[in-house]
Amino acid sequence: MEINRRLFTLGLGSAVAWPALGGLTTAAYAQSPVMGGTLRIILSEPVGLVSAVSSQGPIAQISPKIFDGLVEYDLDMNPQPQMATSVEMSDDAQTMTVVLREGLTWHDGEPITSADVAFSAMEVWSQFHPRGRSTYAALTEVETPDELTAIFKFSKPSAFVMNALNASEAQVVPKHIYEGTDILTNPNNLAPVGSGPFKFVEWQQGEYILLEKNENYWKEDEPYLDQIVVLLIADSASRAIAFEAQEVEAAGAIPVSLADARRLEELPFIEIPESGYEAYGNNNFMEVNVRREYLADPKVRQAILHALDREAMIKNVYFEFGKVATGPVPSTISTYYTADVPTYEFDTEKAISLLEEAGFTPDGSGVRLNLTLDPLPYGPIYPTVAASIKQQLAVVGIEVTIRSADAATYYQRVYGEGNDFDLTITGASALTDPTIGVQRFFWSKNIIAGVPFSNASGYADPEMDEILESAAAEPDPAKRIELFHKFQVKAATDLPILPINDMPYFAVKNTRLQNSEVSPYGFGGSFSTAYLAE
Amino acid sequence: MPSYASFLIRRLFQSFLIVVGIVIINFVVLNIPPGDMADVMAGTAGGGDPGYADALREEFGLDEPITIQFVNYMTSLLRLDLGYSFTRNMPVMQAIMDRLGATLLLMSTAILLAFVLGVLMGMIAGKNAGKPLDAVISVLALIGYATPLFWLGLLLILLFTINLGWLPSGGMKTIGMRGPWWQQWLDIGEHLILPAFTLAVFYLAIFARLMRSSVIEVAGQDFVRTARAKGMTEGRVYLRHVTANAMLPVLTMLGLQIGGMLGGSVVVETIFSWPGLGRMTYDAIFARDVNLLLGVLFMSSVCVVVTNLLVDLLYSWIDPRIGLNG
Amino acid sequence: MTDAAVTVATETPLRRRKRPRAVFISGIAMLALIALAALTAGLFWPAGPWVAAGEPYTPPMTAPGLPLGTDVLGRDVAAMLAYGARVSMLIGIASTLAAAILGIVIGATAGYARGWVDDALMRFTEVFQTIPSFMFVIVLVVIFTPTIATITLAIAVVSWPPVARLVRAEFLSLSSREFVQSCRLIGMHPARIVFAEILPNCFSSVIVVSSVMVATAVLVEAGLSFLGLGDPNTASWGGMVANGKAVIRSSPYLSIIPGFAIFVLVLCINVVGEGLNDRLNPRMRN
Amino acid sequence: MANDPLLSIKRLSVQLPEGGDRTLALRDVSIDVARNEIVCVVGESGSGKSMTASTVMGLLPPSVRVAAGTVELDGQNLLKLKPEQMRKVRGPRIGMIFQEPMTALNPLQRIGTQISEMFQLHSKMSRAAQKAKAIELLQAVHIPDPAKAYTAYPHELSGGQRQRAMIAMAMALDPDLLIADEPTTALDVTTQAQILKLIRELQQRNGTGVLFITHDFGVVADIADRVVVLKHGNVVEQGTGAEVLGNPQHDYTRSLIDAVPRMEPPAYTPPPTDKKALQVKDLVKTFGSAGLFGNGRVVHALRSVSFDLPKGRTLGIVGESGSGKSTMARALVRLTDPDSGKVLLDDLDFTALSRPELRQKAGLVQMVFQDPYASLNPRRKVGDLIAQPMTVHGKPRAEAMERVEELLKLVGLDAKAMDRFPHEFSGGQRQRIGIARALALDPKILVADEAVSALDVSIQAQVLQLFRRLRDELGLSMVFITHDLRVTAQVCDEVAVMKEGEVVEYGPTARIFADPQHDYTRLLLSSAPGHLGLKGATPLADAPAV
Repeated sequence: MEINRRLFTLGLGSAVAWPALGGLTTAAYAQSPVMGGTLRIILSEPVGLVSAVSSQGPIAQISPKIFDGLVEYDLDMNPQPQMATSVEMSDDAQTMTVVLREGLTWHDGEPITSADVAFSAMEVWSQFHPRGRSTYAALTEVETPDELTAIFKFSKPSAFVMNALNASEAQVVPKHIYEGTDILTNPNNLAPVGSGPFKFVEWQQGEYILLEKNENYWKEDEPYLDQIVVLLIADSASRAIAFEAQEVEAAGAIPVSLADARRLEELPFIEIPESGYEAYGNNNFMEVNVRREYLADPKVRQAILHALDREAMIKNVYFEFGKVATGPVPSTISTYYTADVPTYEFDTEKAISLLEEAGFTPDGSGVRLNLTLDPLPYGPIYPTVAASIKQQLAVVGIEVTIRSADAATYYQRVYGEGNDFDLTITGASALTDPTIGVQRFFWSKNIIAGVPFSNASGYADPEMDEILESAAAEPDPAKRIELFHKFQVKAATDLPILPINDMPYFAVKNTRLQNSEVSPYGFGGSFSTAYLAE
Repeated sequence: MPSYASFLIRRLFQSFLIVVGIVIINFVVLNIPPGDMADVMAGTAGGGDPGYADALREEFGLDEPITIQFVNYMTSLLRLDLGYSFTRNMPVMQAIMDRLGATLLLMSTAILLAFVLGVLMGMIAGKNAGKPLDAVISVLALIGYATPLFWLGLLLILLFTINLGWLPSGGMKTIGMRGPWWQQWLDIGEHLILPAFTLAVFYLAIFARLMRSSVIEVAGQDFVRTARAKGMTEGRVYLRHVTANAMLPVLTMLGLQIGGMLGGSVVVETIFSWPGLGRMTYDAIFARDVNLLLGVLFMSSVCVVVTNLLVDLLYSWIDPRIGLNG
Repeated sequence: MTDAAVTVATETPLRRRKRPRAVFISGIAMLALIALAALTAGLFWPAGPWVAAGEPYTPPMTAPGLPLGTDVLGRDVAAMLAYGARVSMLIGIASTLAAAILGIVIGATAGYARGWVDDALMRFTEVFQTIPSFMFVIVLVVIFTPTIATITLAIAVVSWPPVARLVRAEFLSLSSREFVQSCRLIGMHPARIVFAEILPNCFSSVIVVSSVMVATAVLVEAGLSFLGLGDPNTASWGGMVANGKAVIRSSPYLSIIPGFAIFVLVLCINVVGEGLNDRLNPRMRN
Repeated sequence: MANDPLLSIKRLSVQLPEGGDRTLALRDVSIDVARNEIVCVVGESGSGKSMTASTVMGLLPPSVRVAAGTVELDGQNLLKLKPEQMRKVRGPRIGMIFQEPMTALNPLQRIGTQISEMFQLHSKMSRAAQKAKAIELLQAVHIPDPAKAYTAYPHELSGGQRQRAMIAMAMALDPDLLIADEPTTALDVTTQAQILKLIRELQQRNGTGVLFITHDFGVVADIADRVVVLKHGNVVEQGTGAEVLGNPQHDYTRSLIDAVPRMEPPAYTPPPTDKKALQVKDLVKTFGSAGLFGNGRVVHALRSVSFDLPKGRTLGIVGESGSGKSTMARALVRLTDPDSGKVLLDDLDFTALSRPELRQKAGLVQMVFQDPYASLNPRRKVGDLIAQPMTVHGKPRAEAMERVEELLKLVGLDAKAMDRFPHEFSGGQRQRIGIARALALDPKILVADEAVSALDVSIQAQVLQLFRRLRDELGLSMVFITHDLRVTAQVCDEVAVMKEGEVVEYGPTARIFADPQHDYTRLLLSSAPGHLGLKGATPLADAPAV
């Protein structure tokens, strides 16, 4: 995936440095924090605890509590010092100098040095982190002139690296534990020696993971909590009951069924914040395989969108979470989002006339078109959405056959050689920037067999490529925004992807939990400032 | 006794063949469809670049021809090495052992519950065949036999957790609970009641029905008439002469049902968030973690085979006629 | 030499007494009713179950024409139930039929051929009997993607061993029975002996076992659907329970009604199976 | 005979549940048994003799009830006793032994445990005393190595030993009355003789009264002091053994006694021709195999057996269970393939035929089976069953059905039988159907494997008569396999006596009966019940213990 990563919201070609501040601003504190206590959160069982080797969702939620990043981002994506006291990108964006805080130690007492940073970057991020492999693709070496300084050398300008320095994107791991071992199977991945505010204690498979306060954390008084118990409950109904019984305080990333979320919200001690996850700007959409002769005509795709009552779907399937999407850029990414695009209201007659225009007439039993639909096989929502779509498209004479499958089969069908699908209902995070999170679905150069979440629809349009490539290269933020608005209009006109809804990546929380989401990564933050109110 | 030893050796050899057969079947089945674990890992990782999945394939030996993979798997299996689970990030053996205890606890409780209660109910019904008590037990058994496991689980949660609030809805213990060992055990016991009962009901019904008809059949046999001719009370006739004989077919059935019960535990563990093998298996299937799945199916069949062996030994202990002619 | 009259007198009360005929009849009637509902679903709901019939989450008996209410997508629960009966019965019967045929072929071959063929086939049968069946069904269904056909076949694949063992045992006992030996003596061809003489005498036992298998298959299908492994293009009772599970507090009827339907169907199959057992089982008849 | 009977059954009537073949199982039955006396109750199937025993024991099934009469033991009416009082009668005062010692003993408990249970139930003996007493009892019933038998399970003992153990159990508490319900029917003839002797011995030693139920007049002749003849629940005749057997008053009794095959074979007539219908040469058959996966047990069923069957004659093969006679029968018709040796039919090597050839030649040798219930496919009509051999060999159905009519007539059945199913016929009739089927292919040789042993004596006599007639009318050569010497005396020209897979004696029937050469033949002859003739109670022969 050759995403152009030269551009990023910050530090475009210019050096960025900041003085060592005393930590995050305390303005957000509504009251003085309570020290101590045990926080209980719910997670699906992760496959490990180290983000440096995997970007899996549950890991991204827990790992930053055990490991510090070089930096942490504030809600506006401004980097804040964490392990590093300063990060400086050279003007040519090919040299990045990181200076570590003095006196940092690993949880086992070993000192954290620039050698750890160099090892992590060269041997781990650029080798095993799924995104790091491309983010740090241009990294040639990391020099360590002294114990606290690491100098990253890139073979081409890599300013966007400045936006990937937090604990889940570029996690520094202890060299003394990983060096010379098989990194993917190192036991430390399951029982990590970390650097963050909480220390790993134990992991009872299928039951819980226990973290306790790191007494030697560099930030004075932090973390506030004594321990975090991570309950590994897979079943969403059981999770809901745990919330209700106040056996648990919080869980992120849509932890319960939408119906339960709405029900829990009614409880006085539960809140469901829909913001605080800007880095995960999430949307659900239907990709159309435009290689198919019968789906090549944009009229057919428009007809399909007209036939869908997305308001009703949001009401009944999504329990009024999120809102109807107008295009591939979710409205949560307010910088780039525009509502001023062609829209397709629910209108079955219009859908039918569009189908007629495209030459699809009903056969004896009223069927104009037979299509298959592959729901993304994670969680119960996609199949329900698929059922709803099947039901709605039947009204305009499109007979949909839902094909359920396990993940491997799904990826093979949709993204593998031959792209054996008509429609797929899926969802993706737009991440912090359309170039990273959205471009991949529209760019013709990203039609790559065998890569999940690439351009599966087979949509290839020179004009679209031109817009995307210029946006990626455009240094001027205002022009960039303009280009992305143009992109959204084009996407909504050609419709290789049918937008369904923008879906908040919400957490469910007991109101006692305060100050937990302080970064755009929301529940994936370090929680060093989180506390339980009396 | 040499005949006993040879019986045991023969059975062990047969069991070994069966397990090998199961491994082969599973290996073949799991490698038929398109797609592999690397696809899934690349997918969960959110895409990555084209090299990522290939690098994973190379790392895990998935780029080898399937025959080589099979030979590799079988040779390491002979060393009891079940390979590495890439979704759980640990050796398969460790992943299984972490969960096996919970599943065994659930299963053995359910089996014990089903067997003891089932045999007891069957005894009572069989002894009182045709009377109201028999009718009540038979109807209960019929109901238990027809109730879908998952529905029963939901109804029990609805009643005992949601409406009455008497029992926890899931999990194996109250996390973070500190206390003396007996309190911990009590806590586990409390969590165990609903899932074990849910899993047991179907089998309880089977055993009760089988025991009932077995008791009725045995009660009509000649040696029971002999026992009566000795002048013993009906109670003693049933206790000393009918029960053991009637239990033999129930034991056979017990051996046959172990595999089924393991399957049932997938559902029960899902409903009650029981931290056992079942749920892990279910996830492994979706993630196409072939090693883990093969490992789980291997261990489950070993469990079934071992249980069958135990049942056979129990059977031959009760029935002296067995063992001589295998 | 037993005393025939006394045999009649002593054995009748001790043996399992036949269950009341009324229960058997009402079991059949209920099954017929469910079958009728399944068959006529197309007449009452010609558009199928996949249409919005009313406001989602309409409780039962509150809206005209929607006696059982509507589900999450506003579909008519009664229509779903009727169409779901098709799936349950179809899979129950088809998988049992397939399993019975497979079991008969394997069991008959083993039982008639004896020797190493018997040994090999019985080991093969044991392998399938030892694999935890529900787990294996899940694997098969997931791997080959859930459709009515794969679910049916997967259930058949794990259900045949009892039939095979039964048929083998019957073959072993029947082929040493004197009437079969007599057929060999008059020079009858082995194939004819198998098909014309032995097999018909196994059928009643096979039917009795099969009736239980239908019930099990219905339960397995429901369990699969509950785990989200049903055919997503059909309404199925297990799937309805699974969908209802999410809203079990606000709309418990959505999981209670379809669960009860499964229960009733399985109960009826069992009752009828027992009735058949009373009437067909040779051990009971003699 | 004592004046005051030990057991007195007076005008007993027992009612059957609805749906039985008659309303009363017993009608006005009166039987007395004195101390130190053996009373035989004799009758055919359905006569109600077992029901009598059950009534005395108070073990009637719930659906059967006593309609009238009393059963007095030492003047005490057992029918009026409460269950707990009756339990004190069973065991200490009345002991009982049954027909089938294998099923009458609990297969899961050791013999010793089952005997000791008697003491546990009715005495306060210590465990050690119980064991000592039990071993003493086993000794008294002449079980070899009683201490070992004490710890044995029933399946580890032979049939005769099991019945001895059963007797030891019944006699454990020195009961006044012993009820023996067909105690020797399931046993081989030599074992039967020993058991009868044992019962007589114990009865005489303890002065026990014995109610002995049997269908076999030979046994009656050997053991009865007095005889009661039952027919359809009615007593038709009773008196001393000598009176009833020697001078039966009632027609029914007479017909029963007449039906018992005599031990006197007709005088020998040499075969009319030298031609052999069948020659058997050095037939060997071994079952089982040693080795890792065999069960390690080898049975030599046939060890080099040879004999000839002259044309038009009947050869009897007689022996006890395990003698190899059934394997012999199966080898003759090739249901079993012998390991070595030959069966020659004229010049045809029958053992060398391939399966397809064998099917072609199926008409040469046919077999009549033992069990008239199991030898006919229950799903086919009689006509089809008899026609089948012919249609299998290509005869048109219509033609075959004509022949079926003739065959039915030949075996003494009505042509209407064609359209009915086997279960609609009695045992004797079914055996006739089986014979008709065997004759359908006009075989030269008929092998009858225990063809009459499952039938009541009166029926047996008729079927034997049929065999004789067929041999004479059709010129059949027959091999008649049986355990019953009396049967061979009736139908066989020559006899081969088999023991442990070998023919120990072979010759004309008349000669062998008159002058047996081999010890085993002598033993068989002396063990046959009533071998001294049905002339009334006579002391038992001195049968050696096994």
